[in-house]
Amino acid sequence: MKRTLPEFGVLLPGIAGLIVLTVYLALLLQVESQTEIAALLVIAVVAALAATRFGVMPRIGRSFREFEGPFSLAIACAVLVMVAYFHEDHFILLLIATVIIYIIVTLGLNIQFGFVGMLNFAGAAFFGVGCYTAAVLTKNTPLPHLLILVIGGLMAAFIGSLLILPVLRTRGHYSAVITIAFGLLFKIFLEVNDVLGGPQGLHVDGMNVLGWEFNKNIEIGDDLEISFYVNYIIVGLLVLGLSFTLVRRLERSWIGLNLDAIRLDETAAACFGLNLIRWKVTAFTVGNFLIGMAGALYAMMVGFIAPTNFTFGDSLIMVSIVLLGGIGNPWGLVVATIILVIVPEKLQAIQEYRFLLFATMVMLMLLFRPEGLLPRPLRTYFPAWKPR
Amino acid sequence: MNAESHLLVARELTKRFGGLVAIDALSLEVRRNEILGLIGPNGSGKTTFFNVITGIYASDSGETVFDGNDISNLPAQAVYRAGIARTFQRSRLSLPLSIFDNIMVGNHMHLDQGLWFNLGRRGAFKRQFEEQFERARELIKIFDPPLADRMFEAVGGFPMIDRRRIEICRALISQPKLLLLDEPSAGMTHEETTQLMNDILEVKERVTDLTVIIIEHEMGVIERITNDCVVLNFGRKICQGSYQEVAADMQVQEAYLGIK
Amino acid sequence: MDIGLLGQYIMNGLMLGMMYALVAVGFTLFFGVLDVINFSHGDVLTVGAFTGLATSLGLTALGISSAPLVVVIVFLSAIVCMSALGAFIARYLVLPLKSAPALNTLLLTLMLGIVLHEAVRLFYPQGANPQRFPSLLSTEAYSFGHFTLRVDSALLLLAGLAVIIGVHLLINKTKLGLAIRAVAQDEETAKLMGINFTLIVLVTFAIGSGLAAFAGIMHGLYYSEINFGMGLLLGVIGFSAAIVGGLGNIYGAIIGGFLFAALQTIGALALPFASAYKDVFAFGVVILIMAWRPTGLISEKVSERV
Amino acid sequence: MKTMRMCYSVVLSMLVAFVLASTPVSAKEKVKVGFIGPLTGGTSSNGIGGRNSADLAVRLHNANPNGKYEYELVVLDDECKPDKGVQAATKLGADKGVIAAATHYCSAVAIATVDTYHKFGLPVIVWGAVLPDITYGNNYKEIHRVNGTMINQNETAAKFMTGLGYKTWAVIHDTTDYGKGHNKYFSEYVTKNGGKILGTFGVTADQQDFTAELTKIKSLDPDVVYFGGLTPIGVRIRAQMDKLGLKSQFEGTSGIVSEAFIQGTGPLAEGVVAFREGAYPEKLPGGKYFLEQYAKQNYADGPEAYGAFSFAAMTLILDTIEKTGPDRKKVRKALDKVKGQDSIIGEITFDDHGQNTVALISKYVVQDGKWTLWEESEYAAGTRKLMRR
Repeated sequence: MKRTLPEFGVLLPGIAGLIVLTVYLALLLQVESQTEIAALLVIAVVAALAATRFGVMPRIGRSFREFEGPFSLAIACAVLVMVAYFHEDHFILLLIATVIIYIIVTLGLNIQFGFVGMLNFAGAAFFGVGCYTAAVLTKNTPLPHLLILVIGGLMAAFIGSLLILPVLRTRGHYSAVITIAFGLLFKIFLEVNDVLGGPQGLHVDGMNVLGWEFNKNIEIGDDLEISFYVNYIIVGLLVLGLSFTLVRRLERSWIGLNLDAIRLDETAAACFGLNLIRWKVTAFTVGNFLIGMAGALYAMMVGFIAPTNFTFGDSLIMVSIVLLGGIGNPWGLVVATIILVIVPEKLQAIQEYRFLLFATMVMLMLLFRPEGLLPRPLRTYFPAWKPR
Repeated sequence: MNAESHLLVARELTKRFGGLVAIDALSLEVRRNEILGLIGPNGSGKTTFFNVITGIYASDSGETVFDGNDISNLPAQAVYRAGIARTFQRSRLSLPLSIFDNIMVGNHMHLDQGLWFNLGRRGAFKRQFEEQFERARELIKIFDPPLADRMFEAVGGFPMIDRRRIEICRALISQPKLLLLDEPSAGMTHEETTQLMNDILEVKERVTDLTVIIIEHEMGVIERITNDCVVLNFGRKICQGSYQEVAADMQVQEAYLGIK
Repeated sequence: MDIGLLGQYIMNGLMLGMMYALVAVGFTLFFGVLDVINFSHGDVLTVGAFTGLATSLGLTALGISSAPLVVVIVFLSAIVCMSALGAFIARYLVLPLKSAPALNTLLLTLMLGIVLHEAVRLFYPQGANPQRFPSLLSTEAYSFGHFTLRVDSALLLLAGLAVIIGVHLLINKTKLGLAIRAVAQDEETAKLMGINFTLIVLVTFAIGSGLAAFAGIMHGLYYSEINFGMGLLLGVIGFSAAIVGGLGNIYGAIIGGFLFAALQTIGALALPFASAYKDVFAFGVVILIMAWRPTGLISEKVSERV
Repeated sequence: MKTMRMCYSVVLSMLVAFVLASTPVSAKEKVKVGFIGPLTGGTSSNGIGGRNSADLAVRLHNANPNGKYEYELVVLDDECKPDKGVQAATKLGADKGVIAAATHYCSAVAIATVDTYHKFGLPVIVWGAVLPDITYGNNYKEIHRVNGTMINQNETAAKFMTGLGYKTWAVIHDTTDYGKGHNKYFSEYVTKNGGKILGTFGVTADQQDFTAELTKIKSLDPDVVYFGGLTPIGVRIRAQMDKLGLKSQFEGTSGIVSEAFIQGTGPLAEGVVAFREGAYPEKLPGGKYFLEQYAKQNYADGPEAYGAFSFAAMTLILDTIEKTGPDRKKVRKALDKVKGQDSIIGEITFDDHGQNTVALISKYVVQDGKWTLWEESEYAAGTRKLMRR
């Protein structure tokens, strides 16, 4: 394909946007004074509003849509550049890793909730299944840790399949209550069950791939010490890359179409031969798999898990991210996750008010902009494809 | 009454909702390649008949034979695969999806639904996608050529007549043997209805081996496009014949005059 | 088992069941008139309990110490305030989303619940800590073997029963109840009959939220302690009870409430290894019931127009 | 449009540069030290008392003109939840500016965080948690503790209660390591001293309704209900015992020795007994000095039972930094060698696990809404009587 001038014109806003965002995030992560952080946040809001007002957003969106592959790689590189810049700053790197893991979780929820329309208010519970799987397996088995990631996902998918029968038999509110009941049941079960550590929680060993200790700082020469979180960021990026590709391909295929059709009108979908059960099970299972896998990675990274990590409130935050980002749009999830994870951590003034602010924000969103920050665009099967 | 000449045969079909008998021992035959009009006052069981045939409701008794096979109480998916496609009285397109997506929902049985095909083999998928895109475009051109250039726009932005066309395309794309049209003229002006009926007749001409059952209130439409008519009242067939025969029938006049 | 002990278990179960039933009735009323789940209900209960506590503290500060008077004022203030809050929620948060997908309302009310209990946590003095709820009723106790009957518990149970009977009469014997039932049946027809739809919705939300306030005070008096997080579990249990009973049906909700309490009590009794598993057991059974009867024990009418 | 974005970024960097430049420069080098405790939740009164006491230590040091550094106290909340504690510990550990910290009132949290401190090499002194394993369950050189463990506490409790003539117990404990530890050591010592455990009940930390457990206990009819857990559920259990007419003596652990317990239970607190390691604040060697200084700062809440330990821990940290300079490794090594160091809680000596030896255990009983030393109470004098005595 020859690069022509108009293509460059399409590309440019995206590149500029990416650079500005990277620099901005690096700044935001770095500064510590509360006034500076507040100023940066105000600037971001103003810039976002201005960009929308002057039509910059759609153009950035277009670059990303038409050159999604290159841009995804570029974003991964941008993250790595940031990681190199902050190489010894544990806390900032921990934040970045947390964002990555949360994006994987919300991608999973997005398949369930954004595509096929199944409510899952037990996201934190499936995340917890992954976490506990990792805790138990790292301690008691010699299984390779990368395999444990996959098993964490499989366990979440398996536990999910126990729920699938009641979920399939019920509709709407009724199936919502099943996931809510399950989420609570899961947490209470962990608290009363001694084998899994009870309310005390469990220690989880760090990741170890082929003898490479993930929990040790990487020392190069005498002066250069790289935080151990970098290990997790790299694995996280790989898993995220795979998950993102999976979700994208799923959406841009007949399966994605089936899922949408079922969400929008089950009766009509059934009249055109769509096997509702097959696609719901697929979406629910794949979604839970991603959530569980993210959980396993998270557990190995933080090294300690307890039932209070997996409350109903946490499930709600996960659903809120999907809603806030724009239901069904994976890029929206990325943006929403960055906002919801980083801002409260940086802005200490609001830390205590975090839940209150989240909840208020989501309420306002539902009342005034139910489609989210970045609404999902129409499906394009092949973004750059044009009919002959 | 043999399977050769009749595409669809319903025998003694009954469907009750609680105490209400929506269709009552209804027997009906549909000949191949004809357009059958299904008429009757509101609540006479026309749509219920469609819903029972297509497997949305299970019948309480009776049987349905389609193309020589018993399809009584099969699930909706199996009825579709057997070759029956339908439209709905209140348009049930997925408004946030594009024209192409909506049509492809109807094309389910011609699309490869394998996980690996969809996720792993993007090259093969692209070939199938392009092939099906052409089919959809050809089909919609019959109805309205300008629509063919707007295949990737959301259906919600189109007027009612276009939505009806898209809905009929969604039903036709799977190349069904039997097409069930549930009041296609609802919510449209007289001119739009005429246009739409022209489209339907054109399709009928181009596609071989297509049988249509149409529910309609506008007698003009029935007169113009149907070969045969069945009149329902209180879930029973009260009359069958050509439009002229039916129109002359006393019972029919009563049923309608009673309402109107 | 000792008959006195059995009596004690039954008494414990009845108290729990009464609270659950009161909450569940609220859920089912809201669903009846508007087909929505108001998930902030549990937290309205919390706010109601805290309103009652604040009132009682205020009365003490004013030097009013006549116990019966205090009890009445505490109940009244909490119920009135929460009814107003309920109507406010209906008017400004739930009704505007009437034509949006049901999920949006569900999420909105979930978030509202968080806002309510977080507000209590952050803005009530020392709100993060459990608060002692004063004993306003007689603490006299009568013992029959292992069975101890406290006057306050018995009074609460009777009051709860009276409230439930009151709601039953209101719904079935009054004009207002008729209007509520009409709206629940069919909104359009009710409007044609000249019923002020919005008003009825507001009134229904007020009634339901008032019931939650009542349950909240009851909770405070029974456990002598309230905390900002008490509404979550009560809300979920009340909702489960309403669902299990069949949403939209008041008797279903009451049955569901007592059933859930019975499950918990039986769970505590029958699982000798760890009574702590009683909630796991109860929620597990709820999920099984849902799988068995997807629309609840007393099924609502499901009909979809195609 | 893109120029506009560029403009934004330029403005932005200028703004940040400006704010950075305007930060005032202080004369002394700034050094960050950490404090973690439960600042919200049911045990927050103890956490806030500890926070204030640590803050007091920092203020006194900063007021000293001869000090080499100016200290800044980084305060984090662990909510008495293990996972929140690990998050807070990670935050402190990951912040390289933080040199050392006084951490944790709740044992369940402290035991969960020790790995984290070791991972980041952050030296800490535990100021309130009593579980033995926090220091003895590992070989981490980063972990030290100024207060005693629950072993001595339960030994004294068992001897004392059997000495009063009590024969049978029902044990309720929370299922964290804290409650389980208490259950283990108390059961061991009480059996050794001739008492009998009739039943043991594990409960979760946010359980609301205990009527099922208490009804069972009622049928067992023990002399004493022993509760190994913290204030919030302690309050609930005491209140619900009364509701069910359960008239056994209520005995707690150091976890309920707090003002919040008395406020929460009101008149029902009367006659509750509990045990705590270390002396009554006023009886401590430097207790008077500490309480005077504390009062001068006008904190809204009192120092509570463990304030003195928190003050001692923080003072020890600051003294060490003054000696070694702000370097985690050096501070850790210096702390490991502490022997016979003078403090308001008496001499501090860390053994090879970083554990200070505190021999004295205080026995408390609630009398007229106050935690009173048993020896000074009317119960000991015989003018008031415990349940079933």
